Amino acid sequence: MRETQALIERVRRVSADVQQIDLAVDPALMQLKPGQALFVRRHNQHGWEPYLRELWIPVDMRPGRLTVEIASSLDAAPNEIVDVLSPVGRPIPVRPRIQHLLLIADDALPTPFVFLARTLSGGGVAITLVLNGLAARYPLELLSPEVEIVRGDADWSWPDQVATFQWADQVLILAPGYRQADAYGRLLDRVRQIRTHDLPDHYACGLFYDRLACGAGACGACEVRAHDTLLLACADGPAIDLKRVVFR
Amino acid sequence: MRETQALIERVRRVSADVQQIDLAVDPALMQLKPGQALFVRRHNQHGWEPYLRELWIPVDMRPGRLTVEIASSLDAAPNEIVDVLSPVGRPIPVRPRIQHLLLIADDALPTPFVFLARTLSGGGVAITLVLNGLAARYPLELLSPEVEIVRGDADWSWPDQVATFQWADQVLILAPGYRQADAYGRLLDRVRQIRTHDLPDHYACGLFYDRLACGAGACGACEVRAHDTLLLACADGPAIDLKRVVFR
Amino acid sequence: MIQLTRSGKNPLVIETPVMPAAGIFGFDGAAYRDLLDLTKLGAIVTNPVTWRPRRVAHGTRVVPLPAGVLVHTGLPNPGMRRTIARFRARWARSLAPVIVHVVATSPAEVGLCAAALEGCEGVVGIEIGLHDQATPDDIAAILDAARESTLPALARVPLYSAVESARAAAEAGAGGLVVAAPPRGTVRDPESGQLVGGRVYGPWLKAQALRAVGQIARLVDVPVIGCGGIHSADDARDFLEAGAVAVQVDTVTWVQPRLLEVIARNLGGLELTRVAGALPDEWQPGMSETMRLLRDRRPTLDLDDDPPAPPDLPE
Amino acid sequence: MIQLTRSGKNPLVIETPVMPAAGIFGFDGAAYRDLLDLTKLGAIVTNPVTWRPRRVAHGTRVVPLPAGVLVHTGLPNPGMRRTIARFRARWARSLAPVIVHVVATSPAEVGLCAAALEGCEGVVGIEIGLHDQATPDDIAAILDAARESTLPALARVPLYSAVESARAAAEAGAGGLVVAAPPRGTVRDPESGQLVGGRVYGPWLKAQALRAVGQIARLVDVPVIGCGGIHSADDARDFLEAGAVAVQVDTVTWVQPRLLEVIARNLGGLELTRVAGALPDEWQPGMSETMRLLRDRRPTLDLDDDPPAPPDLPE
Ligand SMILES: Cc1cc2nc3c(=O)[nH]c(=O)nc-3n(C[C@H](O)[C@H](O)[C@H](O)COP(=O)(O)OP(=O)(O)OC[C@H]3O[C@@H](n4cnc5c(N)ncnc54)[C@H](O)[C@@H]3O)c2cc1C
Ligand SMILES: Cc1cc2nc3c(=O)[nH]c(=O)nc-3n(C[C@H](O)[C@H](O)[C@H](O)COP(=O)(O)OP(=O)(O)OC[C@H]3O[C@@H](n4cnc5c(N)ncnc54)[C@H](O)[C@@H]3O)c2cc1C
Ligand SMILES: Cc1cc2nc3c(=O)[nH]c(=O)nc-3n(C[C@H](O)[C@H](O)[C@H](O)COP(=O)(O)O)c2cc1C
Ligand SMILES: Cc1cc2nc3c(=O)[nH]c(=O)nc-3n(C[C@H](O)[C@H](O)[C@H](O)COP(=O)(O)O)c2cc1C
Ligand code: FES
Ligand code: FES
Repeated sequence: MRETQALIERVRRVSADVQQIDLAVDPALMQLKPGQALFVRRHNQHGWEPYLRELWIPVDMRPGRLTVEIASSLDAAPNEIVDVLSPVGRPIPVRPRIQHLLLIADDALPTPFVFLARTLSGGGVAITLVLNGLAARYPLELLSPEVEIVRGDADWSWPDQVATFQWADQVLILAPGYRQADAYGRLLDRVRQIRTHDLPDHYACGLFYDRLACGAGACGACEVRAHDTLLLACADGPAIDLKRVVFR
Repeated sequence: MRETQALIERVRRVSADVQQIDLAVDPALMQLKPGQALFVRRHNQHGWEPYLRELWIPVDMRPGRLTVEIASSLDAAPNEIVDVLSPVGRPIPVRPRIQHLLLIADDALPTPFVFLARTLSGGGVAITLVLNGLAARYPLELLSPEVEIVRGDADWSWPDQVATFQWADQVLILAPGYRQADAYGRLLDRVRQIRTHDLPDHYACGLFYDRLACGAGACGACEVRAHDTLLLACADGPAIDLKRVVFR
Repeated sequence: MIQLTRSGKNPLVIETPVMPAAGIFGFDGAAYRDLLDLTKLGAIVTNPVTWRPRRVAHGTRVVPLPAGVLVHTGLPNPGMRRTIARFRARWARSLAPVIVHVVATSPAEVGLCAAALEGCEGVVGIEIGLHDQATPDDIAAILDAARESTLPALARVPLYSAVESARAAAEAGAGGLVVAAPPRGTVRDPESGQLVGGRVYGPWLKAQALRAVGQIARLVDVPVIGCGGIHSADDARDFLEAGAVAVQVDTVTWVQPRLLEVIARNLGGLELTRVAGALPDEWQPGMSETMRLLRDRRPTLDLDDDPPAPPDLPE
Repeated sequence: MIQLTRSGKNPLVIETPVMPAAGIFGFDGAAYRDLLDLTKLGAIVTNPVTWRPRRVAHGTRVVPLPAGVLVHTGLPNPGMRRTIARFRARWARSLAPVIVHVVATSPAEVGLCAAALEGCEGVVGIEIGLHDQATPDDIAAILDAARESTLPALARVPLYSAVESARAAAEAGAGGLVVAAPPRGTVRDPESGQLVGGRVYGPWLKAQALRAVGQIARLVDVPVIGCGGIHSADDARDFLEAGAVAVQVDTVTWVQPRLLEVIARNLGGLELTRVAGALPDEWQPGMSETMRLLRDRRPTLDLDDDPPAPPDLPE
């Protein structure tokens, strides 16, 4: 993890919920991979409020600039210089020779999938994104046009669900913090029903975003209870193989 | 004391230390007299930092606008709406039929004298302002041109000092909070040496500015130790007759 | 109706569970008469009063903190006899019932203060400010002395020893408890450059005070008034959820006087929204949230007449 | 050289009076390796370790506060034996001396932890985290158990009972004291809507901790490390003026990691200014103030080799 500065070049309000920020960044940040995020503090903060850093999630990268997507409630203005710790987290582990990727945004805005989808759909991977609840409020024009959108119900059903799972070479799921155990446990059950014999590594991953204290793997506050070893959302996530996770 | 809103119309940096702010205010505020101030809180403050309200001291009043002078370190931007409690304090008690007023700014910027001088010099009162220490950094062009400026030394001497005191019908002194007891006690001693018999009410007043908590006369934190009764800088000041004050 | 002291021959009952904390509001609320509607308050708690007159503390009295303030006044007051002489008529006409805060300097002086307040019209109770170092024996002696008057007595406990002091005060017969007086701190005064002491206040204090209220409400069988860092109606509701029957609002009254009224209106059952056609002067940002928040929290709020069982709070 | 524990056969001596607080920096400082220069720190204090492994707490662990944060981790750690197995080699190569924080779960477990740490290269001391409810007898038993190792032992006392716990720890033979562990609080978690508990941190905590340090430094004859709310080199200097020999920096390390280094450089005697030609990477806003501030405060700083007599601080 390194400390750099970034300059806010442009701020675009893209929906009631989110805004996109174009950042001029240190060249080192152009190495970021989908899944990795920035841990940001403003320079012009009044005193110590807010106190903790904010997690800014990249959605696009072009030469010389990085675009992140953050809640529209946060203040951000062009020409502001921000202080960045990065990278937070590891690249999302995409399975080798993947052809069909299933993404599920369960009542959470699919921001963390956007950069991944953009990267992979260029490489010919077929991507299906299931949206339900809050996720359906996301402005779909911000996603790569190649992504197939499926609208799910609140009760976690959508057309051809079993087929979707059978076709998928990998499944990634995102739910808000307080629903993760429930949603991710449910996904793992479904996957186990469908693929009874083999469950290769990283076949079903959950994205774990917790409120981060240090963001650096030091404090242990973001630990994800796992069978084998100590896993930290900030240092080992956001994508964690659900086979490793202890539910309840 | 009432709560109103004011709009910042113009911000002028007038020296390294101070800026002047033109405010569009509620008509009720046009009744303010020299000595009375505003107790201000920003609307756009982030959370609770800074916490306490700021004291903004008027320096000029024209139809529909009030000009205040505040430290240049404070943020202020045009079009901002601020929340105002006012008035803090009482009008400076000017003695009846006054002809010659002596003002002393002892190592403090003379902001609290500016509005008074402007008001009285229009009415034909001759005003002498003694400046020493920090006070000498004040941009004199902001004072009424009729005010006679005398530069004092750090050891509290200036040309014709005795004569200045003998001519004066009233003396007002301003020093920073932590030096008030010292400076105001010394002034009272000088005055008593020169006018041994009569010391009419309000002949020698100190301006008491303390860090205010409530600003409303409720908490007692700004009490000025007095011989006779309880005096509060916020409710009974800023000008307090030095005869009433207990020094040490 | 909110009962602030135990049931018995003379319980202290108010209509709205919100009042200013001692030291915030002056001796009679006159300073805030034009800034908020005093009739909306459950009570007015006076500045601390001692038997003998006290002048303001020497030296620094107010120092800004990150999101807060250190205050050290030295408890200036004209002494109980002169306080009564000066404010008796105003208390009789007060727009809200008056609770007089008596500093627990000694049992004898508390007894004198209590006796002197007997029969003052408008005064409905005494709040006794316990000293930081008060032992259970001190507390028993002080509360015993307060029986010099028939006025119901609340004991205000210091934060750091809140649980032990509250237990001692409840056993010694306190009618009710105020939890908690703020902690002391040492800060550098930027003006004099010296380290100075005093009590520290700010919104972050709420976490410490709320924990003490939760612990004490589970422990004692005496009504508890929550106090410390309340800066919104939501903050105040958190104290009720933790087991308090009412709250005291402290330094935010200085920063935004109207917030005291907003909190009192909210907790007093006035659920006003702009949409519902409230008078503009009755509307404040945040007010319209009241109903939604109450609805969201229904599962944890006991809306029966019985005092809610204090929930099992995390520590 | 700064002596963190009493003189005797095995005092703990470090070069710079600044270190991270337990729980802030991980078990070996690796998380901050690329964010600050670890060689500038007086020591690295590890995350809390228990004899038995502990998982992270269930439920909410981090809640933002006004100018601060509530943290409740549940002290996750792999247990002392696995901690040693995993970090022993790194401690031996550590860029700063290592002090291992041992949670005072029971005297027996503290004894096992102390014994296990004996002979770990790079480990120069043990810091014992006393429990909030520890009585003087508990403290004596725990410090006695820590003698299972010859490593010097620091006792970390909780804020609310800091004075009594420090007195008990000093009498029970603690080599040094860390004043203080932060207080607990209860806050509403905005995500779950529930009231949750944990320890509270932020710059406002400094006032409370600094007062405790001032009281304890006057009371005991044992070196004191100040801890709580330090967010600048000036904050740290205030603790030294109040009688501490060194400081621990807590949550600001998460917010602005470089500040830990800035504070260590300042208090370590590196009085760098841009003007004086410091390397740009050694310069931070505020650094150039060092010399001026030291000069301003000269009258109250004792610059002799003798430890300064703790000044008479206001309370
Ligand atoms: C027993 C005792 C004897 C003292 N003797 C003297 C003396 O002889 N001479 C002298 O100059 N000073 C004396 N003091 C010192 C005096 O404590 C301090 O000057 C003063 O206590 C500090 O002021 P404070 O605002 O911090 O009040 P505190 O000491 O903090 O308050 C004492 C009690 O009053 C209540 N209280 C105080 N302020 C507030 C407030 N703002 N809001 C609500 N409640 C409040 C609290 O309930 C508290 O328990 C004495 C104090 C005590 C307690
Ligand atoms: C004696 C005891 C027995 C317990 N038994 C169990 C049990 O059986 N099962 C269970 O799940 N939980 C148990 N707990 C609960 C456990 O206290 C809480 O989950 C945990 O203490 C709360 O975590 P915390 O981060 O607030 O640490 P605390 O309880 O606050 O910390 C305990 C000590 O560790 C040190 N410490 C902790 N966090 C930090 C930090 N961030 N920085 C520096 N020092 C720190 C402090 O010195 C402190 O004195 C026990 C706790 C204690 C003290
Ligand atoms: C989640 C949890 C939190 C605890 N927190 C504390 C604590 O803060 N302080 C303490 O002294 N004991 C704490 N304990 C310990 C319990 O009070 C009790 O001593 C311990 O659980 C052993 O008893 P038991 O296993 O029979 O419940 C905690 C226990 C648990 C399970
Ligand atoms: C300025 C001042 C502050 C005091 N603060 C406290 C205090 O906070 N707590 C306390 O118990 N006593 C306090 N006291 C009381 C003293 O500890 C002592 O009991 C009191 O002064 C009576 O003794 P003396 O007059 O002989 O000094 C204070 C006294 C003074 C003069
Ligand atoms: S947030 Fe501290 S370890 Fe992940
Ligand atoms: S500032 Fe509160 S009485 Fe003057």
